[in-house]
Amino acid sequence: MKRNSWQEYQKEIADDDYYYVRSCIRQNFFPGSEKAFLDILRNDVGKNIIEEPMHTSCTGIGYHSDIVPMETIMTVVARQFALMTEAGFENFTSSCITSFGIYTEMLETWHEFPETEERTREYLYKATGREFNKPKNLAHTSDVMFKHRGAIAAKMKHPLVNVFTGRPLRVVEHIGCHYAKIFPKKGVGGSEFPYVLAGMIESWGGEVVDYPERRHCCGFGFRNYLVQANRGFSVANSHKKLESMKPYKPDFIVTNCPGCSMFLDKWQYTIAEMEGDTYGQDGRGIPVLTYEEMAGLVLGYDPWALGMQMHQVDVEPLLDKMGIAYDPAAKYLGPNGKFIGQPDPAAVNMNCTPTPILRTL
Amino acid sequence: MENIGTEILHYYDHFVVPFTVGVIVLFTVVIYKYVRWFVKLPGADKHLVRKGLFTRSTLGACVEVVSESLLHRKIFKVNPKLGYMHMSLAFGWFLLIAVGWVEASMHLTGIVPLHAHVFYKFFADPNADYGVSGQVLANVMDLLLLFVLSGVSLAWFKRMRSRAMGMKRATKHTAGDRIALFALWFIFPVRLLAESATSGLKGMESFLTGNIGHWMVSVFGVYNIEQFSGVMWWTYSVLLAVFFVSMPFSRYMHIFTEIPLIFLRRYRLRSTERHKTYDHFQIEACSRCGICIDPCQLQADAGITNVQSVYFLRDRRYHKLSGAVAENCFMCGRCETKCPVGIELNTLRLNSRTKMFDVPADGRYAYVRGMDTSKGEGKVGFFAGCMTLLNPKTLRAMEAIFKAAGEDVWWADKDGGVCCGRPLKLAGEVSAAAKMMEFNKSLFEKHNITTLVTSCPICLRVFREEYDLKGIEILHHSQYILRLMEQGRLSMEESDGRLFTYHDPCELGRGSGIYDEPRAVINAVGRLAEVSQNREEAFCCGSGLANISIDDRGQNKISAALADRFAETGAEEVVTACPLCKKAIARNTPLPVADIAEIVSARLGGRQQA
Amino acid sequence: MTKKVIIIGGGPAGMQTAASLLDLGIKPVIIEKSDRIGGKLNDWHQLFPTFTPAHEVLAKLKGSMKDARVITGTAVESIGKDGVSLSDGSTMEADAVVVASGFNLFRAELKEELGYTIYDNVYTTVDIEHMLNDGKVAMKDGRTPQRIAFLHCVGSRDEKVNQRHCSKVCCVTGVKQAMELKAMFPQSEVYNFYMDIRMFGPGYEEMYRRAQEEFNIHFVRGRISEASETIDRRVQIKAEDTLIGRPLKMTVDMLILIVGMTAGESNRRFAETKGVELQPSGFVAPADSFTLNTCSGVPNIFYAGTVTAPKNLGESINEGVAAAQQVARYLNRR
Amino acid sequence: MDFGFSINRPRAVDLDKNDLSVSRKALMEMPEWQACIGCGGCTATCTAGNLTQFNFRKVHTLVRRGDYQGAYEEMNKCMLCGKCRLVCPRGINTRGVVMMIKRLLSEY
Repeated sequence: MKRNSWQEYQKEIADDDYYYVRSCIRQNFFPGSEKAFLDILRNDVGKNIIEEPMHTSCTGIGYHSDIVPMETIMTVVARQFALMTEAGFENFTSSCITSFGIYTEMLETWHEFPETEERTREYLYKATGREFNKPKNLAHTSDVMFKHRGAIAAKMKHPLVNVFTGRPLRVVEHIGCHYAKIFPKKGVGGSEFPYVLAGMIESWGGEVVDYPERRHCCGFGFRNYLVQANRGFSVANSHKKLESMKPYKPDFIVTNCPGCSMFLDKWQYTIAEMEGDTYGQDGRGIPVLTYEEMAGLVLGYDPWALGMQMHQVDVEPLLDKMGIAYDPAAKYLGPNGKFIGQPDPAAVNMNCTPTPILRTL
Repeated sequence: MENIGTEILHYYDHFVVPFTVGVIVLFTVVIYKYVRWFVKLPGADKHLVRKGLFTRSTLGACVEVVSESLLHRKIFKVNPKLGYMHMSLAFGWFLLIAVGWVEASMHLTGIVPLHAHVFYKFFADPNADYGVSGQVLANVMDLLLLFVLSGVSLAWFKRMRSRAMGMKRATKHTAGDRIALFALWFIFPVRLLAESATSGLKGMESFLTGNIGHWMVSVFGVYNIEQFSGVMWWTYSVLLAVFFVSMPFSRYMHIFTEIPLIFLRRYRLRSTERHKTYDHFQIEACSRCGICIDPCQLQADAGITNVQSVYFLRDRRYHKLSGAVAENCFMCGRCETKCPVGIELNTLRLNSRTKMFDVPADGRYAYVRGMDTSKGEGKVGFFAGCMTLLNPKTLRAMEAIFKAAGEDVWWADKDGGVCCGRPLKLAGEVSAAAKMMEFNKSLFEKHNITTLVTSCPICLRVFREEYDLKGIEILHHSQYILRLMEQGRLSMEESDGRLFTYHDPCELGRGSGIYDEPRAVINAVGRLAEVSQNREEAFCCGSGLANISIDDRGQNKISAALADRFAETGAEEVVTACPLCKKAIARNTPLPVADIAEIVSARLGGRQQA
Repeated sequence: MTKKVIIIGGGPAGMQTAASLLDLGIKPVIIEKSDRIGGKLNDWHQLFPTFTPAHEVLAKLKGSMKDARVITGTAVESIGKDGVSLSDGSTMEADAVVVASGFNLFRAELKEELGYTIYDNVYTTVDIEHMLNDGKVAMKDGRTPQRIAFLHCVGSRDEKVNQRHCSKVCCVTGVKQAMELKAMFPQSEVYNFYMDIRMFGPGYEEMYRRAQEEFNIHFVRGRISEASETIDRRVQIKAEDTLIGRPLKMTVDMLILIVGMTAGESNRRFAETKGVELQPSGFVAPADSFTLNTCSGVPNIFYAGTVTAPKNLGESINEGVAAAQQVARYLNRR
Repeated sequence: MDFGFSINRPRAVDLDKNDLSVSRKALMEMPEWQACIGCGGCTATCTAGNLTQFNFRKVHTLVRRGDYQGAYEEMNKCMLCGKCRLVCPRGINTRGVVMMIKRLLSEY
């Protein structure tokens, strides 16, 4: 892979003191990931990061679904920045790719059309009495993780290496469209050869799979999924990607976008049910990880503490390959030890026999 | 019985066996074929035969059989040398058989078997004196043999140098044809040698075989000639057998098949767009003389040499017809007018295409149902046709003519209509064509027109031949314009004496027999200088719709070959009466090219009308 | 009195200028920055539309200017009123200067999405000329290509890489190479993806037609917008077949980018001289584009060849003749 | 299980998956067909196209790309009138193309 061109697309990422904003949907889909991010940054990398409880949704999904007007979203974004300013921070980092795209878009709009920024300041002040400074540095949380990939590598417990063969794990990286396709210069490596996840994978011992449909959208696309009649189009996109990566026999997929993690994982179930097509080793699916989960596993976090039981595709084969010890009996037990429910076996993970004790619970 | 046996054996020698077997095979096969074809004819055709049997048609057929099958009058007309060759072979051989029969019947005694007639010289009694009649008959037979031999030598010569026979190209033949041809070439020379040898040995007198025989004996001696004569009679019999056996399977089947064909044709049987067994009579009546090759412009101008009618019929007869051969023909009809046997070449080509390409057309063209884009209320309908729509000058000219004549016109397809159906039909899709025809017919009927004028000869032909438009007169626009002129409805400027030349469109001329009306119109507005080959012999423009497979280069070559012919006339302008011809000619001719309507509209008196 | 004329650039235009000046009794000096004369003609294999070997034309040019003085390995840094300053720090006086510094080839790497220098089997037309000269066209791993795609207008008519102009000769180059490769690999399938086919020269359109009809080369109207490498190191490409209004995708063994002409990199330096003006495309602007194509705004600076615009070889050579005439006229008048 | 939707088929003409054998055969028989420059003259003058959605240029281009679905039915809309051939600047035997598509693709 002669892709050195990513080096032409570098972005500045703050080194410390981050103001952190969450994603709306990830907290449901992958509840362990955001906590893992904060833990890793604070405990493993030793950085200062604040999570302000007053922050809200950026309303990006509403915006992209044509129900939130431009002025409204600009004001909401301005309010987030006001909270950051009030907290005394200058570096803004967002957990969600859609939000990251929104923040970038609003800042660019304010830059190109200063009158819109003036108006936003006025709206915000009239509505909340707040004022704001624009962040000095805006980064997606995957950028931050990328920035500290070396520090994480230094503490690595389970490199991305197959313990049975000693060879690097083959990893498909998938970047959310709004990370760099809207503003290629705002992403590490640009939109053609994004390096943000690839950099982590390579630093932690894995091998990036470059497959033909690498740049293709996962198919979420807001209205494409939100309207049931359009979902056939949505799933077709994931189907195309999975078909394209199939011959490379990837060990897992890692993404930096809430929607992509969700759809590349859950659509594998749908595709298996609809067409009987299954992917991955022995047809047990290709596990889809968030980069926080990937970092967590590398650093030796407990997979169930990372929330990996919430995946549609079982992650156990991957854990085995990485030589990570886990307690099968604890998979569907919450932190308080209570059974959290368990999905029925499905075509996509049929070969993964459910734990018999838990079935009886 | 024993008597008869002895008598037959009296005229027996082993060498007659091949001949006898050959004759039996020949007649068995020929009769089997004819009976089968006749039995399978459609009832309507059989009815025609019954109806015609005892009429003058039969008499006419008999006359035609003599003039065509024996004398080959038509070939004579096309090419005298070739005619003589065919006549000497066919008529000469016939006379040899007939006179030989008389000779044998007169001179041989008892029951004379067939072979004894044929090999008369061998079985003749050398000691018997047949008097003057015998002398005369022997010399007549020699004369006839000489007559046939002259034809044979011409045939040899033709093979070697076909141009010398007035033919640019001779037919390429099949293996079966070559065997039969080989046999035919040698039958008569061998007969000459066999009869001469026998005459020499038996001392029989006659000017040809007698003299040659005496000379042979005197030079080579009795013993050698005896040996030689045995070999020659065997060879002669074997050659006859080979020829007879190969005959029904080769082109020589035409010798017999032309006879029933002449009768059936006299009884008004015709081939149609769909195959029937009558086609076999036509196909097997083809002698592969190759007269159809020279008139074919595909051969002469475009270098396409495997599609001409002779090859088409050959391929079809032996079930080897490919789509490519069936499709590659303009159906211009130039070969058909020249065919000495009068085979319906276009119709046979068409029904081959039908067999290959026609599929049920149910549900096709549903989109035309209920459509009506016509304009106007008149009783005279004008159907421009698809191609005329690409010739707006013609369309404008017709408009001006209608206006000048004060004609109230119903415009069937001024803004585009439905195709007449003939292009589909020419491609073999007759079921689909029927859909188009059905649509247009009902459109004409709905608007109650009494006259239908079209400026496209392709449409004209299908309207006339297939539409069955009762109560509607169908005219080509050249006919219609002439009628307006004759009725004095067009006030024209004085003829300015401009010199025009005229191109006969195939579909209008050979296709519909309209030659004079366009000429009359041209003469009314100027002067006409004819091209060297016109009317029935006119060339095709190379754009004909019937040819589905020719490429543009081929079309262009054919069109280019015409250009000089127009220039040679010294004319200032080329006139034609078909939108396709007009475009094809204009492509290569530096002279202006106009539709007949244009030259008329340009000279309408009192230009205010135009 | 001997007049001194400097020709900047020893490519075809410069060589012809020298030859024509020699004919007019003027001995010119060619300053060539590379170590040999001939310019890019050295790299080409056969010339469209006649498939004439490039070396034949080069030999003719060389023969006609062999009496000219040639300085190689030296670049002209700037052009002054009375001469030029050279890369070795020296200056050289002249009565007239002919700028025949030519063009640069578009750097296909800039169209990153097409994967040149990233994927194994993405090439430029220049690479193919080299391969043809070496006598072996093959995939990276030496295999014979079964499916080849050419992409027209790479670095031409493309706002995204600031190349708004048409490079003019790439269409015919792409078609020529398609024919050469098809002739070399008759079993292969060759596709040309184009936005327009601009066959402006004599015999070009006829050659294009032969490519379609006789060589069965598939022409697809639509630009390849994305290329990716497959597991077996082939290239998957995506375009729209705009004539059917549907996206089209296929995997090819070789993707060949038909690269265009960009303004020579020295143009910017030369334009520091007053009277030498650049067009928006970066090519040098002639004094007027009808009657003074080889003249600049400075009386003793002249242009020849692709320094002013993309041109084909014949046009460049003709401009050499024209520039020499203008030089002689200028020198005689003085 | 009924999801209320199914996976959309890709709209892309996929030259890796399309069966190009028929198109190859056709182009071998009629090389001039490849000379089409997509001017659309045929479609503009088309008698059938005047009355329906039939687009000869588009259908025959699809066939060249190995996309045969529905081509036979579309070509059956043609009336074979031959106007298209008269206007084709590249001299393609368009009627021949129609006939060939019908002959080769009747089972698609």
